[in-house]
Order: sequence, then structure tokens, then C-alpha cells
Amino acid sequence: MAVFIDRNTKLVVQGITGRDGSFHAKQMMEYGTQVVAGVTPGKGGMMFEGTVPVYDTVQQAVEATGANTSVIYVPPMGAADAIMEAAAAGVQLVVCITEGVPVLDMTLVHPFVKEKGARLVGPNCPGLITPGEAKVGIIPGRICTPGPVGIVSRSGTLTYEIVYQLTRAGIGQTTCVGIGGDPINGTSFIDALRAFEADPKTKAVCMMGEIGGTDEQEAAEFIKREMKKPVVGFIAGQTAPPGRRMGHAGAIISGSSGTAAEKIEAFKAAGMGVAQRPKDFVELIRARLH
Amino acid sequence: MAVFIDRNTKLVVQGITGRDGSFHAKQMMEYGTQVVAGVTPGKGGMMFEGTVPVYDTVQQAVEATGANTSVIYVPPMGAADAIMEAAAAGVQLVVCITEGVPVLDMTLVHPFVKEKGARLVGPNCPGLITPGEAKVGIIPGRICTPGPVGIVSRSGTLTYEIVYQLTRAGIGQTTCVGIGGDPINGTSFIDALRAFEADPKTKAVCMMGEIGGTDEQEAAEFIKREMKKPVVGFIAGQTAPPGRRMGHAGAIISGSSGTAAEKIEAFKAAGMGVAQRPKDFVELIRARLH
Amino acid sequence: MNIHEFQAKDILRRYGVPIPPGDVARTPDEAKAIATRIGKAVMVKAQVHAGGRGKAGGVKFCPTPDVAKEKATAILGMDIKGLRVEQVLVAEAADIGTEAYVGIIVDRATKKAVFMVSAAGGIDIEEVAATTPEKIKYHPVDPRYGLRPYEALQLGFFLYKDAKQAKAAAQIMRQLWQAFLDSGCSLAEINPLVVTPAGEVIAVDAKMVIDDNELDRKPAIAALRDESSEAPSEVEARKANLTFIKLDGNVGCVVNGAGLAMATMDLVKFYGGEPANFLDIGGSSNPEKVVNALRIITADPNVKCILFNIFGGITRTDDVANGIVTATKANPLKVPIVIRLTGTNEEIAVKILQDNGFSASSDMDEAVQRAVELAKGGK
Amino acid sequence: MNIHEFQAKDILRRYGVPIPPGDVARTPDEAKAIATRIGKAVMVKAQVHAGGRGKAGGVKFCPTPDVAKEKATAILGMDIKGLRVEQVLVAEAADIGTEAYVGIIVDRATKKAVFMVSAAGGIDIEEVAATTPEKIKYHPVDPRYGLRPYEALQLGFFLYKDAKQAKAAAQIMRQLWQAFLDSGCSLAEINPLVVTPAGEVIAVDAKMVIDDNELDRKPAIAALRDESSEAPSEVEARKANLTFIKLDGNVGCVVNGAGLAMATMDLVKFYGGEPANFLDIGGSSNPEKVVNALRIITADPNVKCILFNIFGGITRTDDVANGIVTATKANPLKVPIVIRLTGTNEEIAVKILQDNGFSASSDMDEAVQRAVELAKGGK
Repeated sequence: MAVFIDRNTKLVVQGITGRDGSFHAKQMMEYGTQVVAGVTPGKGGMMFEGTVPVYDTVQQAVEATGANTSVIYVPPMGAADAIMEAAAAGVQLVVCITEGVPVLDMTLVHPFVKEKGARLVGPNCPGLITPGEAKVGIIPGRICTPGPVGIVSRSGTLTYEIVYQLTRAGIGQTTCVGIGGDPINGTSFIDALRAFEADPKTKAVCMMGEIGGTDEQEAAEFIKREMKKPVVGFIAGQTAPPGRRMGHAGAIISGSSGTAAEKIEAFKAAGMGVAQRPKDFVELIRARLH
Repeated sequence: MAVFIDRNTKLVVQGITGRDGSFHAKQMMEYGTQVVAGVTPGKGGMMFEGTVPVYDTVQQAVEATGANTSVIYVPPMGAADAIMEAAAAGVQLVVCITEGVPVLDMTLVHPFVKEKGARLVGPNCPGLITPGEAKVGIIPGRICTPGPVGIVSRSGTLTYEIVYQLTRAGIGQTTCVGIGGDPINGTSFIDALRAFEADPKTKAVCMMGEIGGTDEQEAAEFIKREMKKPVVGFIAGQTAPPGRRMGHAGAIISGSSGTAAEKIEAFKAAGMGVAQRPKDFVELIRARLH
Repeated sequence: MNIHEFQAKDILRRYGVPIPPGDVARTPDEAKAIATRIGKAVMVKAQVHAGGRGKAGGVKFCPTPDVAKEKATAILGMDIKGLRVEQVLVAEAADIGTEAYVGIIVDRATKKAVFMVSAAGGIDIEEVAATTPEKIKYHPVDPRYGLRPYEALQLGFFLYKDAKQAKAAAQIMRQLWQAFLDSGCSLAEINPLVVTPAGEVIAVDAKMVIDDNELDRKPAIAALRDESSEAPSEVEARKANLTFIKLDGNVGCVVNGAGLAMATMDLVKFYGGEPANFLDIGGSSNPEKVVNALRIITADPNVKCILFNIFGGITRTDDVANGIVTATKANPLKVPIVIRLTGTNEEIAVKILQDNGFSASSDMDEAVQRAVELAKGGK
Repeated sequence: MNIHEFQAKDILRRYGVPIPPGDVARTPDEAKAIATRIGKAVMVKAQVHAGGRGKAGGVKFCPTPDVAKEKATAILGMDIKGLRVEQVLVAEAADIGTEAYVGIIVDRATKKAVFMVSAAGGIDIEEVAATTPEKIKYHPVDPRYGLRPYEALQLGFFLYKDAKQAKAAAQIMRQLWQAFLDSGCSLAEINPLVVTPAGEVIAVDAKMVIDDNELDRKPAIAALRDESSEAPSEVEARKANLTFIKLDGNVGCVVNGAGLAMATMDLVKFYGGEPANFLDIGGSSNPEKVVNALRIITADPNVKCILFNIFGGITRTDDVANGIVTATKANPLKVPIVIRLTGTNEEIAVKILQDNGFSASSDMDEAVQRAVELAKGGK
């Protein structure tokens, strides 16, 4: 068992012939993910790496291969359209890696994806990995190992850091879900937490938040109200100044709201473990697994 | 019992202080309709005819009076907005009398009203009347009388003509529904027919169609497939030339489609009675009531 | 409202649609001058609101400016489906590789604007729809989201295997979509959409029909109306706020309400007559409208009898009666008149009419039968 | 990206928003000339990307052109929250009856653009939100339908009882909405929206913040960037495609990934140090970025130690190592450097570094602690 992706994931890669798309398509294939199709308009008919058929449109790809998941590596101004194309083609899970998608595009994408009944992860996210089963996105496979811990995070390399520390400490993961660093994204902490709560194999969850917005506070309330499994949280950006965008479009303290302090307070109020440093996750999780 | 409107209809009149709105608001009140509110932006606070409070917005009117139905007499360029305002305010039945609403406006109104869970009748329609209970729109009350016949029609005065002939022949009506003469309207023949089929008091239905589109053909299929009650149909425009808009925006034969002949053929194929002339309704309906 | 090909092309050019250069001429000399300026072979095309211009001889290929002048001389003044050609479009003759069809219509069934595209272009799309419907792709556009780029590209790939051409067609469809919306169209089409031997995708003919209901808020579009291309009686009727369509019969009809007007025409036919027109005076109660209606109808020499059919709801029948009296006093009728009215203020109306020497019926069938008899010369 | 008040007003004027006339001056004489041209009392307003300009003395009422020159002299060159005033807006001083607030922000919770309006305008809306939240109306706009006229009118009536004023405000909100969309804003506000004693509704101050992600497709908006209002190091970093924010500490941080960069800064603080900056070299593996990053960081005289923290995923750690070697060969470092890297090609990277006299750690906490010590002058 796992969350969102597993052995049955049949993946179409949008932008498969691009620089990032081709690199990561290979990585995903090497990891064992079923990459069943690629899409690049104008490259329809070619074979990627000799084995993966490329189509001009997602609709053609889905009709021909039955792909149920899509991962998007297209430039930011085309990303919203790519998400909508995938959702309209009947793909159930759409993972958008692209960074720099205009937020007004996302306001329109959000109801569209909802109407089509699809789940979006991202944009501006590292994607997902279910160690030993499938990887969709860019999370390095070798830092993960199968195990009982669910991971959900707004960041990329920080997640790798923590997952890697867990792996080296012998603590494996069910699924790592990178929800992305943008202010409007498809899958929220709560969506991922709900899935981990329902997943029999997940025994504890690590949640890495950031400054900006109130998603972590809402997640904390959800954890308090609805979760039986232990959750350990971390907030990056305690030293960030207000009003400045800390790289991620979503990581910004507006006035007095969205600070690390109020988020950590919410974690504590929800009875969660709080990691002060990334390395603290190892002991906090270990304690909750035994 | 009746269809769409009855004694419990609580009506808000949009455009109540305008020329048409004020005239018909009075007529509806005289007929006994519960006119609970009017709306004209800028006239909020005044009393119409000394008894009906006027509001600046439909939302205010609905909050203050619990209106469940709206009728719209506003100029064509504001009609789509008025419909959306009513639907957004939680009105369940919105009747748009206004003629001349741009059809592209209606393409956007349609999903909006659907999402809000409201029913729209019209635009460019005479509205509805449930004789002896309520009238919403402009159908003259004195030509109607209560009885067992449901009426649904795309036209205005033609409907009056036929209803009046029925009334004079002693054949009363449950409800008359004028669905309007525009190519895109809120309530279709099928919607009205389904309601009449479900209404215990309706024993037979008169349906007046026109050239243009295929609504009558689809209605005929519905009648054949799902209706037990007898339906008599008529099509106006047998002598209309192709490619010309016969007054109503929807009454236009495009190429070889939408002709009166094919509609009458569909009626016959559905086993319906077909009135060749308006006056034929009287005998055809009488035969089906006994 | 129909607009001419050259007007539709002017609009589409503003949205970036690639269209061979051309201009409109009202005289053979103008046509020659335009052809000279273009400096290549041209097409001279009659600008009338009618299909089948080519079959009617209204579209000609002209290798030189002199031929353009000669063909323009022939086409200007020509009669196509009853419409006199007042102007011609002189446009660069495109090299044609393949011809496709791209159109947008407002579809009643889906309640959406729908793209229709087909690789079988250059001919009447209704013919394609009737004979080889599988060659047409229908794509309804969700009005809440508009035409998304991926949708345009799907349509482009339906037309062309070549990615460059598919992308160019997709771009043109997005431009056509925006023009369709902004202009308030009920139809907009490019037929043919041509791929030239060099691989360029261009629009060689274009058509736009404007929703009449849009004209009040789109004055720039409304200004494109060419009254010279319409029947003068219809122009006059529109200015008087009447809906009027001229037909070939001899019973002139004045009715309130479009449905009742059609039913009245049908009943004329049912009783053996032929209606001379469709005329709806609308719902308002204005004697002036009656006066205008009578003037327009009596101007038609074919009309042998005038039939009023008024069902008074909002319309007050006494207003109509007063209109009839006023109009006939100013211009006495040369043909018989049959008046049927019932409803609001019927008694007053009948009295007004009788006081002025008219009789009135309250029965529609009776009145129509009488009008048909009179039109046939009966008493 | 922030734009100046005068730029926001220029945009809004194009959408029809009524705004008192004004122009921007870079010298006291220009200010006087503008005031003379306006011919009425003016406000001279510092144009810097900071709130609280009024409290800081950057906004002055000037009854005459001479006063305008005098105040401009005082304000130009002034320091407001660390930003030097390079230009002032000279705008007609409006007669103020009432002051309201109208703003649009992109709201994360509803995933929509949301209107915020309040009759309590003229002051910081966050203050209103904190102290009297009932005075603010929030209205999320469905992006599929846009701001409908009836919604704008509801908001207008929330602000004003007077129908004329409510309608004028509704019109302004529709114009603001269109400007917000077309300009790719994440925030657009008019504060105050003023009703003059004569009953006119006008925008007296305006602010727009552009979503950085929009700039690539909105070159006209991108061209509004005023680099003189930003820290030079941040301008340089942006041109090198680095995300850089200058802070007040002494540990210069070079990290890949925004989350890890923040966590690194936090860890510096945790171990008793102060970060000198936020710097994300991004996911790509380009030695040139490392060279630029080092140049920007070493230009800050406060920096006492440089800390690299690289988790190699997509980023190849050997590329980073090569960048460090190249950069330090060209410009030898004057401060100590601590390098932590792990992940992709870690062994190669460590070898490159050791061959060039650097040592490398694979443990984040260890590296941060060491950097903090070194910045404090430790060995």
C-alpha cells in the first residue's frame, strides 16, 4: 500500500523531449516506474529511449496507453494549459513539477481540475515517490527506502535532506509527497495527511512546512481533530524577514501573518512533535514508531 | 398542484420601477401573486404601490423577504447579469421576460445558473401562469382558467390565442409555461413536459413549437419514451423561408434543418396529436380528456 | 446581421489571422488599381450576402490588372440570388495546396459555441456534414474557460499531421475565437483554410454573422451594416423598430408577436392564399408602429389585401385601431383590409373602427379566410 | 515585483479609473513645474516601495508651486525604511469627503482573487482587519466568470448608501479588476477611495504588486521595474538568475533550494550565528551560478564566513565544486569558507575540492556550527 502512486501507476510525461523532461523520464524509468507514454506536440510518432511512444496530445496518449497519471515538465507559461490538458484527457493524478507558474493561471486551473475529478500535485514541487514502487517527479530515488513513514512537504531539497537522514537511520518511507512551494497548489497538507491516515502501511508522518499562508495551521487543526497517527512537523523560515519572497512564491510573511512562530505554536497546540532542526526528525519519529 | 409556480411562490421583481416592470408588477399583484419585493439599484428603501419594499440588490431582497422566485424586466444588455444575480442570491426559479439578450451572454449564464441549482425560464418569454394561483410574467390573467391542461410554448401571443380558445371552450389549464423564443433558453420543452407528467392535476398537454433548432424533435422523443399523458403539438412557421430570422432569435431555418415539416413528422412519429391550425387544439384536447 | 467577406477579413486580420492582401472596389477602375497595387494574380469576388457566389459566376481568377477590370465590369451589377452586386473584393490569388474548414457556431443543443473543423474544406460544410459526417470534428467550448490552447492544438492536429501546420492552425483558431467573442458573432468561419504549396497556413475566405442582439453594445460592428445589400422595405422596417421580412405572396400581414405572425402566415397558406410578408409589430402599444407598418406593406405592389391579426395582451387593441384610422386617413388604402382583433380593450377598438367605416372580426380563422378571398379578387 | 504609486495610477487611468492629475518629478524644479501646470494645491509624495510614507514625512501638502519645490527638495534624497527617495509624485490635492478602501489580493485559502472593501479607508487595512474586522467585506471572485457587474454593485452598496456613489464605486472596481488581471497582479488596491465634497468618487492613492511569475509574458509591465529602488546586490542576483535577499548577519549562505536555504539560515541562528543572506542557486547544475553567487556574497563587507550547503539531487555536487574552484581562483577569498555537500557525485566533488585545498563536510549541522564559529572569529 501507499499513497497516490504505486506499482499500478501508468505515467505519461508531458514535455518528454525537453531537457528536464527527458532527463527525469529516464530516471523514473530506471527507478521502475511504468512510463507508458510521452507527449510533445510535433513529436508524435517517435519513440523515447526506444521504448516509450510519444504523442502530440495527452488525449492521444491516454487513449493509446491508458495512462492514469501525468507528470509535467513544460515551461511555466504553458504549465497551466498542460495541467488542464491532462485533466481534460481523464488523467486522475496530475503532477506539475514546473516552477514559476503565474498564480492567476492557478486560480483558473483549480476549479477546472476539480470539475474533471482529477488530483493535482504542485506546481513547483518535486513530485512523489513510493520507495520500491514508483517515482513521479524528481525526488532522487536512492535517498529513499521503503518503510512506515509518510512524508509531506512544501519544499524540495529540504525534503531530500530529511528523507536521507531518515533512510540512513534505517527509517523507511511509504510515500513522499512534495506538495510544492506555490501559494495556490493542487494538493494541500490536509489532502496528503488524510491519505496517510487512511493508508494501513503508514505508521507516522513527517510534515515540512514553511512560512507564508495558513496551510500548516489548518493542517494542525485537522491533525488534532481527525488523525490518530503521530505527526512530526517542522517549519522553515524562522529567520525570514517579513514582506520578502523567500524563493518560493508561497514563502512570504504578509504583515504579521504566516510566521514560523505561529505555525509552530499551532503544531504544539495540536500535540504534534516539533522538529527544531531537520536532524531532529530522526529521533522524534523513531520514538513514535516504537 | 401545478408546475413551477403556485400559491407559495414569493416573487421578487427585478426592474420593478421601470416602465414594463412596474406595469406588470401591478398586474401580477392584482392577479393575486405574492409579490414580496422589488429590486432597482438606487431605489432601495422605497415602497412600490405602498406595499412592496424595493431593494438595491436581489441579495438584500431575498434576505429580507425570503423570495423564492424572480421575474426580470431589465434592458437586454443587463439581463444576463440580472439572471446571475438572482441565481447567486439563492432564488430557485428565475423568469426572464427581457427580449434581445445576446446569445453569447446566455452561453455563460447557462452553466452559472446550473451551478447555483436554480431553474431559469426564458429569456424572451411571456413567463408562467398557474390560473387561480399565481402569475409570473406577462400572460394576461383573464384569458386563463383553472383546469386539467398543461401548456408549454416558445411563443407569446400565439399561446394567448390558443389558451383563450381553450378557455372559451371550457377547457382550463394547470399551468402555462412560456419557455421563450431564443436559441438558448433556461427551460426546455422536455423540462416542462417532465414537470407536467409528474403533476397529478395535469391530464393532457398542449405544446406549441416553432421552426428552428431541434428542441421539438427531442421533445417528441421524450414524449414517446417517457410520457403517459397525451400531448398535442403545433409548429408555427410552415411558410417561413430558410435563412431568415422570423422575429424570434431562435426561429430560423438553417440550411435544411429546423423546418416545420421535420418537426411535425417527429410529432407524428411520437404518436402525438398534431394541430394544423391553432383552433384544432380545442377538439384534439377535448378528445384526449374524455 | 451578415457582414461582407472583406469586412470579416478586416476584422480577422486585426487578430493576426494571415490573409492574402486585398481591398474592396465599387468600380472596374478601382478593381484594376487594386490589382495593380497587389502586383500578382488576383481573385475578383462579388460581395453579397449569399452563398454559392462562385457557382453564380461572382468569383473570377484574374492573372492581370486588365483582366481584373474586365471581370469586375462583369460582376458589378450582377444579380446573385436576387441581390445586386455593388462591390467586389480584389484579393491576391493564393496558391492552394490543401483546403480545410474551420467554423464556430452557437449550438442550441449544447448551449455553447462549438468549433466545427474539417480537412474537407473549400466546399459547403453542410454538404460535408450530410455526406461524410465523420470528416467533421465538433468541439464545444466551455464558456467559463474559453478556448484553451491545448484544445486549439487538438483541433489543429485533427486537420494536419504536420506539427508546424497544426500549430499555425491552432493559432488561427485562437484568433478566430477571440474575434468571434469580441464581435458578438453567432457564426464565424474560415473556408477554405488553405495550406499553400510552401506550407503556410492562410485564410482565403471568411464569413461572420453577427447576433443582432449584440449590435446595441457594439457600435463599431453595427456600423458595418451594408443597407445597399438589403431590401429597402426591410431597412425601413428596422428603422421603425418593426420586424419585417418580404415574401412573394399577396396577403399583407400585420401581427403582434412572432409566433402568432408565423401562425397567421401559415393559416393564409392553409386557406389557399400566399402571405406577402412576415411583420411583427411587437408587444408595445404604439399607434405609430401601425402607421409605419401600413406604409411599408402598401408600398409592395403585389399586396392585394391587408390582414391585421392582433391578440391584445400588453398590446392595447384600441391603440392598433387608432393607428389604422390615422394611417388610412393620411393615405387612403387602395386594397381591401381585414381586421381581426381580440383582447385588451377590444370593445373600444371595435367602436373606433366601426365609427370610421371599418368592420372587425374577433375570430382568426374567419378573418384569414376572408383576406385570402379578397386577395384573389373576391368580394 | 512592486511598482510605484505613479505607475499604478498610470495603469488604472488607462482603465478609466478617475484619478486626480499628477506627474512624477526627479528634481525640485520638475516638481515646481508640474505643480504650476496643475494650477491647484498639490501633494508631493515620495515614490519608494515602502508603506508608512506619510508617517515618515514623505507626503506633504503644498498650496503653491513654490511650496511644492521646497517640499520636493526635502523629500528627494530622504531615507524611508532604508530606501532612498529618487522621485516624487506631484498630484493635485483632492478635496476629501470620506475615505474607503478597495483592494484585490490573491487568497491562498479560497484559491481565488478576493476583493476586500471597507468604508474605513485611508489607513492600513491590516489595522482595520485586526481591530474592526466587521468593517471589511471579503468577496472571492469566481475566476471562471470574472467579477460580474452585480457583484461590483453589491460591493459598491456595501461602501455607500448613495446610489450614484455606489454605482461609481462599482465601475471603479470593475476597472480595477480588469487592470489586476491584465497586469498579472498579486495585489491591487486603491486606498483611499475618496468621495469628494462634490460627491465624485476618485482614487487618491493606488498600489499594485505584480506576480514575478507574470513578468516573462508581460514585458510592458516588467519594464516598470525601478532598479534604483532595490538593493544593487539583489538586482545583480536577479540578472544572474539567483534568488537573493540581503540580511544583516555575517554568515553568507549559498544553498540549493528555497526550503533548504531557509532551514540553513534557521540553523545558523539556532547555533548562535546570524545569516547574511538568503541565496538559492536553484535546481540547475551550472558552475557559472556558483561563480556569480560567490561574487555577490563576497561583495558584502559584513560577511565573515561563507557557508555552502548543497544537497545534490538534480544539482550535481561536482558542478558546484568546480564552480567554487573557478571562482576562488579568479578572486581569492578573503574570508573562510565552509562547504557541505552530499548527494549526486559527492565523491567526485570531494576529490575536486581536496585537490584544490578545500575540505568538505557531508553533515549539515556540523558545517553550520563550524561556519558560525568562523564568523565569530574562531579558528
